[in-house]
Amino acid sequence: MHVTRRQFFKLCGASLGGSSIALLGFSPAQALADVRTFKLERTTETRNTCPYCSVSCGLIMYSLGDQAKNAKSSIIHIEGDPDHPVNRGTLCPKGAGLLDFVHSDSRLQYPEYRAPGAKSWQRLSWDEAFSRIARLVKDDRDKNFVAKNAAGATVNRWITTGFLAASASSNESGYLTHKVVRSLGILAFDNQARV
Amino acid sequence: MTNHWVDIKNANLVLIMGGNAAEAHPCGFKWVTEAKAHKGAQLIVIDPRFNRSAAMADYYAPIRTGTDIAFLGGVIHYLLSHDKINHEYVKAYTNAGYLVNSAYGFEDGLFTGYEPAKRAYDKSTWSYVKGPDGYVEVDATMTDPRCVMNLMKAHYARYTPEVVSNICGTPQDQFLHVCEMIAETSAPTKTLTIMYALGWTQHTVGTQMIRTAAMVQLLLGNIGMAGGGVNALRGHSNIQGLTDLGLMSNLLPGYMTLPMEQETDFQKYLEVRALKPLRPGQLSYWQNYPKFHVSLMKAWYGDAATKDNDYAFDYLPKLDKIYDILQVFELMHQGKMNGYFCQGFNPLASFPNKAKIGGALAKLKYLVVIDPLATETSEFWQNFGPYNDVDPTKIQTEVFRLPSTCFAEENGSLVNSSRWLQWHYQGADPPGEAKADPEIVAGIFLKLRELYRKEGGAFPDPIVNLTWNYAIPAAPHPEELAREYNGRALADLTDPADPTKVVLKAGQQLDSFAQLKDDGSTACGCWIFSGAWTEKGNIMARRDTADPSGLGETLGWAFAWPANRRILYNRASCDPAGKPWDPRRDIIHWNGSKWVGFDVPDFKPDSAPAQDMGPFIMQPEGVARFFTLDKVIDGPFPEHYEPFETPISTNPLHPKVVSNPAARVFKDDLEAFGTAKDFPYAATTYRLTEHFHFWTKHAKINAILQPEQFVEIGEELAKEKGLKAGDQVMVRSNRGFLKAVAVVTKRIKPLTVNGKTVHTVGVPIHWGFKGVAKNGYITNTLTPYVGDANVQTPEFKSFLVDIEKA
Amino acid sequence: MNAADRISRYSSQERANHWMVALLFVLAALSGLALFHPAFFFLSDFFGGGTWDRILHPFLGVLMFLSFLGLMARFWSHNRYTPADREWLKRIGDVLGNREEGLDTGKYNAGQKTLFWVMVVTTILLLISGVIIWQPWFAPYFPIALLRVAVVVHSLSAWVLIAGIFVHIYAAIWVKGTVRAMTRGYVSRAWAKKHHPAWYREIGK
Amino acid sequence: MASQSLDIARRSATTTQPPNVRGDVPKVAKLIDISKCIGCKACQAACMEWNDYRDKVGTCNGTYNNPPDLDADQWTVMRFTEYEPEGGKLEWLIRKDGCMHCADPGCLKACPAPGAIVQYGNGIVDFHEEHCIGCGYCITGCPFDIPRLSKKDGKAYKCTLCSDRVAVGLEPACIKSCPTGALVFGTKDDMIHHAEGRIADLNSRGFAQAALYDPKGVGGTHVMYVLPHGDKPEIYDRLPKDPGISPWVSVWKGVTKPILGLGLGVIALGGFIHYVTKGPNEADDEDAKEDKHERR
Repeated sequence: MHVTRRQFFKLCGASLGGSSIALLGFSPAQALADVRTFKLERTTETRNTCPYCSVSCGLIMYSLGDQAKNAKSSIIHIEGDPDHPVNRGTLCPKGAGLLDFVHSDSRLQYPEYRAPGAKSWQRLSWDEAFSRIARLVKDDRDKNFVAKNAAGATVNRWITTGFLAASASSNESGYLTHKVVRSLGILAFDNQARV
Repeated sequence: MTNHWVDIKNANLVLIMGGNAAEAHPCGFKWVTEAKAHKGAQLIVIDPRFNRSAAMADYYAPIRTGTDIAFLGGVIHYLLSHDKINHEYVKAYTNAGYLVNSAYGFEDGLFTGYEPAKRAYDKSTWSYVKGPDGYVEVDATMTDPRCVMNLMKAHYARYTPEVVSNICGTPQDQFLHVCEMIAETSAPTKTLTIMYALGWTQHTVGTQMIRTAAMVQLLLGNIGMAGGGVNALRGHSNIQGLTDLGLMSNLLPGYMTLPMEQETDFQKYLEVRALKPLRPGQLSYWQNYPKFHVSLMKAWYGDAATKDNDYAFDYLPKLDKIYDILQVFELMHQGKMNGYFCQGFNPLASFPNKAKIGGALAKLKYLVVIDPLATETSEFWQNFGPYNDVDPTKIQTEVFRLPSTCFAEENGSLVNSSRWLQWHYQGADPPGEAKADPEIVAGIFLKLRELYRKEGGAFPDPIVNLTWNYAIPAAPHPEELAREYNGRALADLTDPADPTKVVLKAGQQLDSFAQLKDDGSTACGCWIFSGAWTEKGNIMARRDTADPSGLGETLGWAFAWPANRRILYNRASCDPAGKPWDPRRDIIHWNGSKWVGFDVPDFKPDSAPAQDMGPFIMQPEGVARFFTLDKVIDGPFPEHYEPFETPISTNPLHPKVVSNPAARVFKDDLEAFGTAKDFPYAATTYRLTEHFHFWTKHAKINAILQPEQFVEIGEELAKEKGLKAGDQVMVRSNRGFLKAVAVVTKRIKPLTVNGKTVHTVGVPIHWGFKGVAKNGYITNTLTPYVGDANVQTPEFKSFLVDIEKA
Repeated sequence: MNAADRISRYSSQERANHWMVALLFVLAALSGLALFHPAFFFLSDFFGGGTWDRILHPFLGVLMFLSFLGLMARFWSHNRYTPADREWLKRIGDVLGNREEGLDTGKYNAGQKTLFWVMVVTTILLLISGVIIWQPWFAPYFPIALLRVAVVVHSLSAWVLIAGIFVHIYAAIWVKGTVRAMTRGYVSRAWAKKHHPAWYREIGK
Repeated sequence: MASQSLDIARRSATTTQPPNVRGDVPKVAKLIDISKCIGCKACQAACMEWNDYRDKVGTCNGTYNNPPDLDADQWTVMRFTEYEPEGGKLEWLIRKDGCMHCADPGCLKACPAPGAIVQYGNGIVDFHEEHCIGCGYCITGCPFDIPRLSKKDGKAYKCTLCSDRVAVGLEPACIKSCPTGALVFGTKDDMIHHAEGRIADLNSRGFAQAALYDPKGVGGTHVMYVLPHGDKPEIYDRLPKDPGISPWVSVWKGVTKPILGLGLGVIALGGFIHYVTKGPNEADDEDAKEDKHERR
């Protein structure tokens, strides 16, 4: 839109005048009976699966922005995927409340460390965290790895460190976890299927 | 699940027992309401509490917690004594006619071979009679007193309606009414589906409860049928997937098992798992075990797994026993563990006897918690008043807490209880510095590998040789991992019928596990998932909703293992001649030259009915087992044993053997059991529909819907104790106590058991000391530290408490 | 009018009190009418819009009631009915026809007294019913069935009061010299003699 | 949005007919099949999530009713009743409570703020909080005790039947979420037809008195129930058997107000006519003379 200087002043004057009148209580009535604006009109849709129970309902997540480079995406709404053969768009109270899990105040933001006997967390970087954990793991493994049992059979196991995997994480995550855990010789290995 | 969620709509009768589908799986329960609305189906709910599922039931019967085997054993007795079974099915598709070792027996609560000192059985007598041809002897007439059918009849003859009612507390008329309803589905054109969950698994006889249900279904001819089956509703979104991928102490991906330490010979290791057929003409699909195993080792160790080193057999740790969580925390409590990783798991809240779990964690040198949320476990060292009364200064455990992404922030697949692998997509970036789990695992692993490369150390071979061909080593892509577990050809694969024809070129993705080789020319990270990501792309991401049969077999939606099959054992939906038992449930049939239909046949596609191949192709017999040989450790037939904390202090069937004699109990835990004298009420823990485990108390909406911890007690008990709704009540077990609001209800009724009034106290699990819901006590403060004899799932569902006004 | 022709009718305090009530009445009535019928809703604009109207109205009403308490105290004793009032009421037609000769009216005629008591009764009813329906402070403590009745009582009382005040104002305009009593505090002796002869005699003594 | 929003059947405190020519849109309705409701509260969660409100985290009052009541931050709640008739089977009656979207809405009738409550052509009764003045009259007008004033902003709130979703052709959030299909949405005719099928099914399962709850006292509703015990709506946590707008409200909001308003005009006019015909009542010279005479 091309606006001349003169028009610009006019516009400013008009809006200034308009807002002053509004202050006096003569604001023009708003649209008299409009419904709340439909909030999903230009959000980005992403298909997902509910992470809670093993019905694994299909979800559609609606996030802010059109994925333009300068728009920071954030999920603003989640509802059932009507195409999904099992849930057909429905969700239970857990699934229908997923948005509050995604944005929970309890979401962890950065790696933390609690020293022996300490009463609080301290923040650390990922690199520090990985390095220190790797060191602890190696020291324990090197010290307690059992290459052969009493009978002299090769057993190559390490049982002083254990691993609980998450049965709400993806197959890909679980597969990689299994691969790594077994390569270390860990046997104290379980996931929620046990309980 | 043998079947799948949508298939429940095909049932004529739905039995919800050992689960509360309406409460815990509402969107799956929809298919029950669909069956009711469109098929006129009836719903039976059997539960200690009149729960949300019961509110929808056409018939509800109460039962004392932990007595489901007695109930279902009574159903077996009813079906057999009233001749309400599918004879042709039982004869052709089960081991009812198989002859059993004459030394096998059962007396006074014990099967043959019991060794009290070990609390274990010598199972050698739990076997078939084999003929000179090496095959099992079968009496097709089922007249031989040593055939499975007759042994089964004898075993359950004791489970009369009087006995069932006396043990379960279910009034006899109600029990018989349920039997009558169930018996109707022995007609070939009627099906019963059974839906269960943790109400069956979380007992010291959990495995056997589920087996009893399977036996009922086999007698009725309901396994393999659309609208039939025994359906585990399961817990977490990917609890099926992680089990399929073998993330358990003794498993490898695809239900392969780790070697025991005695199994030093690779070939023998393979042989005992590659089961030879026990009857002529049977497929016995596990014969392919070597192909699955070698391909796995090629996927993990690549060129380091060679024929010469038995495909890196030594890289696998060998078991001396199973390190299930109860065993591990026992060791931890004894100070024998130094490190522990909790990836998206909250053991302090989830495991029994919280005091023991917290005490065990405090003995660790280091704990690494990987989670999107601030869990109780990650702060087990922090004082939260009465909810976690510890002194941080006395706890020397180093704790790392690493933020991971949640579902919304990653690509990947989950396996639901229908065995569907469904792909999902990232919709937003994770908060703060949170990383995806594969990145975190890679981050730790790469540092460790670097240390081993630099410093050497204990047996570094499996670590330095682990395949890691990911484009960005520090951040393996879910797509790369999915392709890896699907498997690929390492050399050109040719058609077995025509060796000149190359089916797959080296490097190409496998179409299915049928292409796997045991010569190292294929790599596959999880054979049952093979077919999920083929040369056609990501099969898990398919979204075709077409359902041509109207029975809900949407073969174009996602990928179901194995081989995109939707109903397991579906060959059994047809009679031996290959014709569907019920024409309205025609999922597959024999068309004269092959098996065709709306599902992928769970069968050799070209095996004609005349060839007599059994429908249970994973079994070496080809048939289903009523008598389960030595496959479960506490008896070839399920037997009712009381919970370890029993309100009646005896077992009316055999007072000398009260609880499961083969269940493992640690000494300290034995001492921590309470008796009915001090703790007179039967307690059970459970979930509420508004919450999911210990997650949703972090979500405001769910915290609003169910804000504060409560326990449920019946009106009669409340009256005795002077309690009214809204009062604070203290619940004590021999391991600890909790205080919560009393919900007084008509929905829990006292039961008369063995001449005694038994009250039930219901304790929902969802509270803790982190999150936005009101802080509460960890329910597992109360629960006993003992697990199912076979799989060590803790007995969360049956224990003893006392209550008083707080 | 020179000083000798005047009779003092209202003290400055009485006048101040009256006008306080009058002002608050006007505000309460206008803000109340805005909620009474859509035709009057535009009046809410004088109070800053509907919401401000709703917020201010009960406070104005309570203030009006408190102010009116002053008038009640001051005028209570003057408004007792006397036998002469009966005569006045009988001859209401003559009064309206400007033929009030022969009526021995005191400081207040029966019409004024009636108005006084109407005001007493309606303001008390308005107060009680107003408190009951006062959102958000008090209404939540009463059952909805009572709120429904209170709304009706409030509106009816208000209508009676407003109608009464219409009469009151008209009477002041109609009977010349009356307004001055409330503006300046005095009336002419002639006014007193004509309209309130008994009072005239009483203060003449 | 605007296209449908202008299809207005009624508008509060408005004496003329709002734009209504396009009012012939299909009437919509929500059907709550109590026989299928498991009380899971998915609808409550979906309502909170879609409409972006969150109540405070409360306490447990010893029942499953949580939150215990409707609020400006809780537009729908589950009401649980353990019903055990003498000698009969225990039933757990669960009723989703919320706005019934009456065809003859008492709230709208009682509302003094123009446009704060509207009824769309499709039957949805919607509160427009920007016009709400917070007087609470809608509370007195409602026969079902639904609207609540917010403690945060003093405005009245209730279920909108997701008018924003319906306006773009979607079903309300609660309907979509309902896992068991206890909530169904469509045209009112279709919902009545669906209910008939459900009632037949319930009849076959021993609920001889199953019935549709579409009370005529409020002109029918756009939220209806299938009640297994249709003869006893009150057992479903006090669902009124025969609801109607209170006579205190309907009489008052009917003809009385215009008549009384006119009454004030008549009084004013009467004064004017009296003044014109009878003239002022003035103390004349005669009175002054007499006064002077007496003073001497």
